[in-house]
This record gives sequence, C-alpha cells and structure tokens, in this order.
Amino acid sequence: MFSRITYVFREMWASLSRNLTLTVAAVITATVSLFLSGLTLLIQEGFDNQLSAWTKGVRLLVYVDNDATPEQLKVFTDALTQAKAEGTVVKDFNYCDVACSVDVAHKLYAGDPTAIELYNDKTTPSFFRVIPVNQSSATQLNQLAERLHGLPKVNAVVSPDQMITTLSVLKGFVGVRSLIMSIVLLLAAVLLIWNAIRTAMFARRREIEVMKLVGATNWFIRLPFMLEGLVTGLIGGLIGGGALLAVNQDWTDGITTRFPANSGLAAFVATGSTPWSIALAMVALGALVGAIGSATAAGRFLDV
Amino acid sequence: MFSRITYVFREMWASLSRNLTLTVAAVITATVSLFLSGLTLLIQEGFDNQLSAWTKGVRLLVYVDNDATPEQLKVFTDALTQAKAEGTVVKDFNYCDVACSVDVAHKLYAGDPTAIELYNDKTTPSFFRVIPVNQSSATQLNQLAERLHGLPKVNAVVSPDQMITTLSVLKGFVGVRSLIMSIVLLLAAVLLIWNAIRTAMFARRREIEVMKLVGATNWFIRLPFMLEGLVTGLIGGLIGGGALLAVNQDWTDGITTRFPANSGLAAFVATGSTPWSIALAMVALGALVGAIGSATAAGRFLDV
Amino acid sequence: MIRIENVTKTYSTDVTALRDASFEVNKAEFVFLVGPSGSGKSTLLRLMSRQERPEKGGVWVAGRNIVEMPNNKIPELRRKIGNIFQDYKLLLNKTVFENVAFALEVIGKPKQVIRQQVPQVLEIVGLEDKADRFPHQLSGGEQQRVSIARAFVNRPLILLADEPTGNLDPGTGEGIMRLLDRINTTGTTVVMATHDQRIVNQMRKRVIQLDRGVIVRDQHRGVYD
Amino acid sequence: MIRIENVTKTYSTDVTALRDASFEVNKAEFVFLVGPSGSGKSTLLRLMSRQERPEKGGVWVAGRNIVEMPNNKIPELRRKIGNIFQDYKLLLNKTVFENVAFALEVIGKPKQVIRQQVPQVLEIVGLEDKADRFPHQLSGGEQQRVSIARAFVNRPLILLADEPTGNLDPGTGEGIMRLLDRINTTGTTVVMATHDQRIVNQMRKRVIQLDRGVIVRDQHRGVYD
Ligand SMILES: Nc1ncnc2c1ncn2[C@@H]1O[C@H](COP(=O)(O)OP(=O)(O)OP(=O)(O)O)[C@@H](O)[C@H]1O
Ligand SMILES: Nc1ncnc2c1ncn2[C@@H]1O[C@H](COP(=O)(O)OP(=O)(O)OP(=O)(O)O)[C@@H](O)[C@H]1O
Ligand SMILES: [Mg+2]
Ligand SMILES: [Mg+2]
Repeated sequence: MFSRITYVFREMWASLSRNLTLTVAAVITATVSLFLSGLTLLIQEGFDNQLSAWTKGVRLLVYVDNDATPEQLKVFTDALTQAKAEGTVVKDFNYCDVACSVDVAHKLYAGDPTAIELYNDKTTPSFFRVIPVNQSSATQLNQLAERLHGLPKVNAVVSPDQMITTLSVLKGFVGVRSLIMSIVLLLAAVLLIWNAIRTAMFARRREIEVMKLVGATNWFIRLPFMLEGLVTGLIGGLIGGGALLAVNQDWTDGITTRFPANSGLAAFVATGSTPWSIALAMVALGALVGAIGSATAAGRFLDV
Repeated sequence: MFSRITYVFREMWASLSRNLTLTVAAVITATVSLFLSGLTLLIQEGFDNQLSAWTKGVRLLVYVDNDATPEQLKVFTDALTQAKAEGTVVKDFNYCDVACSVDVAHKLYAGDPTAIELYNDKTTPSFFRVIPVNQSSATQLNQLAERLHGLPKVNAVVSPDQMITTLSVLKGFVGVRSLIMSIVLLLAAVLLIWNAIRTAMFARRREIEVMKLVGATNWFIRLPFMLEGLVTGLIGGLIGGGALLAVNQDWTDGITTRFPANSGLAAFVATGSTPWSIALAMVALGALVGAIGSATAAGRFLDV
Repeated sequence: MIRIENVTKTYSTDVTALRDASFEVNKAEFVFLVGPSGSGKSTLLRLMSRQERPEKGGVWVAGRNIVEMPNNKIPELRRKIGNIFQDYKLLLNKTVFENVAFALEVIGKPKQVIRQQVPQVLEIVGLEDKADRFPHQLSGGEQQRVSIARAFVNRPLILLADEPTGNLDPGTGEGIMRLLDRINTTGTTVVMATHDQRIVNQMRKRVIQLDRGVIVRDQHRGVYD
Repeated sequence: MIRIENVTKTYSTDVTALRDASFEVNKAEFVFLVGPSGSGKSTLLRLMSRQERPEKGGVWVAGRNIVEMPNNKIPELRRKIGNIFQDYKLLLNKTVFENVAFALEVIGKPKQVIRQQVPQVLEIVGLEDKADRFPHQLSGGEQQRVSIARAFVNRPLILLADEPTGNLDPGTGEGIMRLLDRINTTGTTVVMATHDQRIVNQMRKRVIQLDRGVIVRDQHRGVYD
C-alpha cells in the first residue's frame, strides 16, 4: 500500500513538472480567476457596508416654516404617524420646535460665532426628524421625501444623499460585470486544467496503453492524473486567496492612511472574518475546479 | 506556391481544431487579459476626464469678516498678487465686497425667500475669488488655501472638494493594481499560446521528425504553427477589444440613464475615438502576444 | 489453457481478419502461428488478451470466456499473460530497467521483489550492462529483447509473442528461441507468431498456419511450409 | 556516390558504435550491411543522411562531405535520399495514401504529380486497395510496405533501407527484394541493413559485415556469413 502511495505522488510530480508551462499557465489562470471571483465578492461586501453605513446615519429632515399653525403641523404629525403604522419606511419621528432647532444649530456651529449669530429664533426653522426603517431602500426614502414635500408650509426636505442611489447603481453595474468576467475566467481555468490533464494523458498515452496491457487497473492509472488536476486547482486557489487577502489588507490600510480622512470611503471595506471566509471559499473552489477538470479529462483514454 | 499556401492554412486549421480545448482556453485567457488591459486604460481615461472636469470648475473662495479694515484687506490683495506673479497656482483673483456678496447670495437662493432674508449686508461676508491655474494640482490648491487661512480676519476658505484628492488616490490605487493583474494575465496568455503551440508540435513530433527526414525545410514546418499562434492571439484580441467597446458603450449609456442625473459621474467616461484606439491596440497586442508565443515555441523541436 | 471456438473477427474497414477459426492450446504447449503478411496472426494474439473482441465465437483463456468478461476483470486476466509486441511498445522516457520494472510496479509488486527479479531477467536476455539506457539509445534488436524481458518478468501463465525475432540476427534470434523454449518447459504456454522459416523448421513444434484469416493447417511437430 | 572515411561514432553512453570504418559505394551499387544486433548497422545508415554526426572521419554523399554541411543544406541532401526506417515512422493520423503523398508534399511537388505517382508506387508494393486505411488498421508487414513506398516515391538517388523485410513473410519479402533490385537497376544506389540470411544468400550482392562497430568483411557477391 505504501509503495502505491509513493507511486501515485511520484507519477503526479513527474507529470506536473514535465508539463511545466501548461501547469504554470493553468495555475495562473486559476489564480487570476479565483482572485477575480473573490474580489467581486469583496467589492460587493464593501459596497454593502458603505451603503449601510450611509443609510444608517440617514435622517429625513423636514423643515417647516416658522409661521406654520398648529393645525398645519398636525397634518405632518398625522401623515408621519400613519407612515410609522405602516412600518415599511418610517421607524420613528419626532418634532424639533424652534427653540430645539436653534439649540441644535448652536451646538453644530459651536466654534463659529458668526454662524451662531446667524441662527436665532427668527431665522431658524423648526423641523421634523424622520428615522427610517433599517431595510428601507433609498428609493423608498426618496418617495417619502417627495410626499412630505407636497404638504403645506414645507421649507425644505433634506433627503438622503443621491450618492446612495449612485452607489447602489454602481454596485449593480460593477458587480454583475466583474462576476461575468470571473465566471468566464473560471471556465477558462476548468478548461485549462482539463487540458493540462488531457495533455498529460495524451503525452503518456503509450504509457497508459502499456500499463493497461500489463494489467494495471483503471484507478491505478487515473489517480496520479486526478491528483495533478486537484493540486493545480488548489495552488491556484491558494495563491489567488492569498493575493486577495493582501489586496484587501492594502486597501483597508489605504482607507485610513492614503485617502483624506473625510473621503467618505471609510466604510468601503470588508470587515472581520469576511475576507478570510472568501479567501477560503476560493481555495475550496480552486480544488473543486481542479477536481472537475481532471476527473472529466481522466475519464477519457481509459476504455480498456 | 499556391499549393504551399493552402498547405500552410490547411495544416494550421487541422492543428487548431485538434487542440480545440487548449486553443479555446488560450483564446479565453488572451481575451480576458486583453480585455482587462484595455479596461485599465479606459478606467484611467475616465478618471482623468472626471478629474479635469472637477478641477476645471474649481474656485477658491476666501471669506473675509465684514469688520476687516482696508489695511487688512490689502494684506490679502498683496498675497494674491504675489501668488499670481509666481504663476504656478493662482491665475487670477478678484474681490467681491459685501454688496457684491449679498447680490451673489440672492441670485443663488433666488427661489428661497427665507435664505434671501438670511443674507443681508450684516450677515454676509465679503470674499476673494481665486481662479487657479489650469494645471495646478489639488495638493497645490490645498497648500494655498492653508496659507490664506493663516491671514487675519479670514472667516472661511472654501477649498476644492476633497473628492478630488480621493479620486486621484483611487485612480492610483485601482490603476496600478488592475495593470498588474492584466500584465499577469497577459503573461498567462503568452504562456498559454506558447503552450498551445508546443503541445501542437509535441503531439506532432513524429510528423515533424518525418518531415525533416524527407527533406522539408524548417520554415515549411514552422509556418503553420506560427500562424496558429498568431491567429489565437488575434482572436483573443478581437473578442477582448469587442467586449471592451461593448462594456464602454454600456457604461457610457448608463452614465446618462441609469445613474441619477446629479451623480457627479457624468464626466467619468472615455470620449471620442479613445475607446476605439484602445480596442485596436488590444487587437494588435493580441497578435503580438500570439506571434511571440508561437515564434519562441516553434524555435524548439527544430534542430535538424 | 486457450480455446478459440468459431471465431470471426471483422474490422471496421470491412476486412475479415479471421474467419471461423477454431483450435485449442493445452497447458505448457508451444505453438507457432505462421502465414503471410496480413493473414491474421497478430489479430489472433490480440484476441487472446482482449485487446480486440470477435464478432462471433468464443475465446477461453484459463477456463473463462473472455469475450463477455466485464471490463473490471481485464486487468486480472492480463496479469496472467505476458505480451511481446511486434512494435515493442517500450516507454521512451523510462530506462531499460524501469521499463521492465514497470510491469511489476503497476500490479503492485513490492520494491524488493522488483530489485531482485528485474536484473535476473535482464541477464537472461543479455542486457545486464544496458539497464540504464533509454530505448532510443538501443539498437532495434536490443529494444526487442527489452520487450521480451518485460513480458516474462512477471512469470505469466501464458506468453504471447508477436515476431519476437523479427529484428534479430540469426545468432541472437536463436538465443531468444532457446530462452522461450526454456520458459515453455517450466510450464508456460507459448503462442508465437513468426515469419522466421529457419526457426520454425529447427524447433519442430506445433504449427498453425493462417491464410487470409482462415486456418489452413494445424500440424504437430510441423515446419514453416 | 557514398564514401565513408575513417569514421568513428561514439554515443553519449560511451558506446563506440562505429570504429574507424571506411568504404566506398559506387553509383548504382547494391550493398548489404550485416552483423549481429547492436553492431552498428543502423548507425551507419543514420550517418549517411546526417541523422547523426561522427566524432571522427568524413562522410561524402553525392560528392559533398555532409559532416560539415550547414543545417540549411540538409533538406536538399535528404531529398536525394530515400529512407526506409526500422520502425517505419509512419504518421498515425494520415492514411496510407497521405503518408506516401506527404513525402512529395513537403518538398513542394504539385498536386497533379502527387495524384499520379502515389497510386503507382502503392501498386508496386501491393497496397493499392488499402490506400484509405490508417496505419493502425494495417498489419505489421503492410506498414513496412507503406514505409518502403514512401521512401522511393520521390525517385531518390540513394535508397537506405534498414531491415525492410524484418516483418515480412518470406513470400512478401522476396517480392520486396525483387522491387529493390529493380529500383537498383534503374541506377539508384541501395544500401540495406538486414538479418535475413536467405535473402542475402539468394541475391549475391556486395556484403559489408560489422562486428561491434568494426568492419570485419567487405565482399563482392557475398553471402550472409
Ligand atoms: N485495426 C484494424 N483495422 C482495420 N483493419 C485491420 C486492423 N488491424 C489489422 N487489420 C487488417 O486485418 C488483417 C490482418 O491483420 P494482422 O495484423 O492480424 O496480420 P498479421 O498476420 O499479423 O500480418 P503481419 O505478418 O504483416 O504482421 C490485415 O489485412 C490488416 O490490414
Ligand atoms: N542514440 C543512442 N545512444 C546511445 N547508444 C546508442 C544509440 N543508438 C545506438 N546505440 C548503441 O550503439 C550500438 C549500435 O547500434 P545500432 O542501432 O547501430 O545497431 P544495429 O546494428 O542496427 O543493431 P540491430 O540489428 O539490433 O538493429 C548499440 O550497442 C546500441 O546500443
Ligand atoms: Mg502481425
Ligand atoms: Mg538497427
């Protein structure tokens, strides 16, 4: 049994090194494709985190003219209470009257005497603060903002930044396309591994023929080749996963040092164990790709 | 002569189709790598356009407290005149006194009575408008802004958006990394084409041996293989270049329809004939890669 | 040991290589297959190790009909048979020693058995000093002897030899024949296809003659023609 | 036509395959190379078409010393020589017709010449009805005949034949020998390595005998031994 195992590994290694360039090409393609797949996932994760960071801080501020009557204010309260009861967009709301609003402004511009002078109970409008439900989308918030804008005495509705919409669209655009690209490359990787195995077997078809003629079993013949494909895919997965972690580290570092502090990209990172899970998934995917490629390739040439 | 040409093409075709999976894998890898290279160039172009669009509109506004004396204002005028004389950052500047500033504010908030009320000659600071030299970088502008901020009676310096800095850094970050990735893939493509040719020649080494023994010249033997590599690279270049144009079209369309009008990405496109030039360069690069791969591969096996 | 019963073999090219052939070979018998080029000798040998399957008839080897044998039993069958091929079928990237050892290795023989038996058998075929050569570093006849060594390193029950002396000079050829004879006397059944008139006439063994796929003569202690 | 002068050939494995060999073959001569397996016959033939280069000595073919010939002149030399290889060297993915046509195609012969000459030569070796077969669909002897056909379809000045009858039954072998004789009488120089005692004795041509790389006999109208 032991001699069989050494046989399998020796043969695998011989075949790997004999086909060196093809193996290297297969590894590179597997690496890049797995790296791209992982990167797609990481970028998606970054988008998600950035979006939720932006969305989480979102407050819809509805500024109401100071001369609004209590009846007019009640229209707002009613509309928002109803929306809150529906529960899809509005999670909660509260009213900040003129005194409260001046207070907020003075806190906000604490260091700026001119601004503090500017905001007095004449000039500062009161406002409703609307806290959206966590899962509510940017579109829904925009719709709500428009509805509220239609009410009387509204001075301004400050809605979530259009940046959020832009980012969502960008996420979809980039995500779908990089996914397609990585799938195409993954396909190329399967094909290449399939091919490396087929080439290896083709180059050794005489050997295989002789092995069969002297009574070797099909599994004995097949094993080194299958292992070869598995190892090729695995190496690709390891390098690709490693590169992924490195680039992720690089980016995460860059977020805090390279970019201006206030660049608004601070949340555009995958956090915690996510990069590791993705990298591990890539290693597993590499092994799977290798196994699939080599198993299908090794199936041929072996009809006794 | 004619029979030679048909021979070369017939043999090339036979070899291409016999090695189908390897050829397909080589084409895919060439395609994706060329596509990525092109995409890198396109993205760089987009960054450049976006950056220059943003930089073009930049004005440095230096707000001065209303109680500044003419002597204090002269300090500003002197500093800016000097900077203008140096010519590296400041192209021109002018002073907008309180009346002018109120006027500007009223124009800006024409539709907003509250705001108009807010901006009167008590509350509105006068300002210097600094027009930067076209080529001046974001860093230079920021330095100037800081210098001016140090002067007495400065209320605020509104400097070019930090977004520009962010974008520049992003350009560098994305650019270098996608370039590396596409170069790695390009290497894989060369390797694969080299390999496809080597495999083709290896599979036919008996044939080559016999050809040599019956008196075929080396060029006669080599030509079909070299053509095969060239065609592989060329096909990769054509598909990659085509995909590049398609994605570019898709993105450019998306800029105006898919993203919110005000997303700030309107300039993030490559314009005019640039995408075409890049796509053509990719086709040429593909052919070059194929030629290099096959020429080096065909050099082997051919020592008489 | 081997029984061929009404075997007809037709190739895809509409060539009938064998037509209704029947004969039996006993244990420890020595049989020459003779006949002109293309008469079906190699085909007959290939049928006996299931490299081909006949359209009609049965092929019994060591008591089992191998025509209907499932694929996963074939390796077992082949381990009982030593094959000497007309075109040697040596592995070009292995040395002489490795080529012979290979036949033991793939059927799972332990290292020490290999280290012992391979040099023995190389000495028998006169190649002990060429164990480290690669096939392309050997003359045609030397390659043929490697293929002979490989075929019986495994001490098979049956030895199927396709022109084992085709590329040997008379002297070396006679050596090989003495060897096959010795193997035969230890109980191994030998079936050998040959064109070598001299050898057949010298050995005086059973001769089965083929002509265009038909057995035209089956003679004990026969001559070439 | 061919002149071998003090040729010594040593292989990388420290085997001296030829030692100080000298002889001359005239135009239209017929020479048998004989000797035991491994004595250097194939090596000698390979030297004549520059498949190998000697360490010492000169090899003149058609008036030129081919030892120092630059690589780009080799194709021209080989077009003057027909080679029959001990291991046939057929192209497995080409039919019989294509294998023979190939030799004309690669040296740029036009289509109509190919269409005319290939069937002619296939008829001569008795394979006219097997033109569309692939090599694996042929018996050993049939493959050998394809390689013979390919070697002289080009009507070469010199024919180098390495055991062209090794896998042929005596009948077919005699046919091939008559053919080589006929080719020889039209002015082609023939050098043939062989083990076939009967053929050498029948033909009564010049015999050069090798033993371990040394020419031990050079006899006109000689016999095998
Ligand atoms: N795979 C095949 N496909 C088609 N025809 C074949 C195949 N193998 C052999 N033949 C044909 O079958 C016939 C018998 O072939 P076989 O190889 O058995 O002859 P043989 O007696 O061994 O000849 P030789 O002495 O020349 O080796 C021949 O006519 C040959 O052309
Ligand atoms: N490429 C090579 N490398 C090393 N040694 C070689 C090589 N080719 C031949 N030899 C050795 O040179 C000697 C002569 O070989 P050659 O093939 O010329 O013999 P031969 O007379 O043709 O024999 P045969 O009749 O068996 O074909 C042999 O001992 C052989 O082992
Ligand atoms: Mg045969
Ligand atoms: Mg020889």
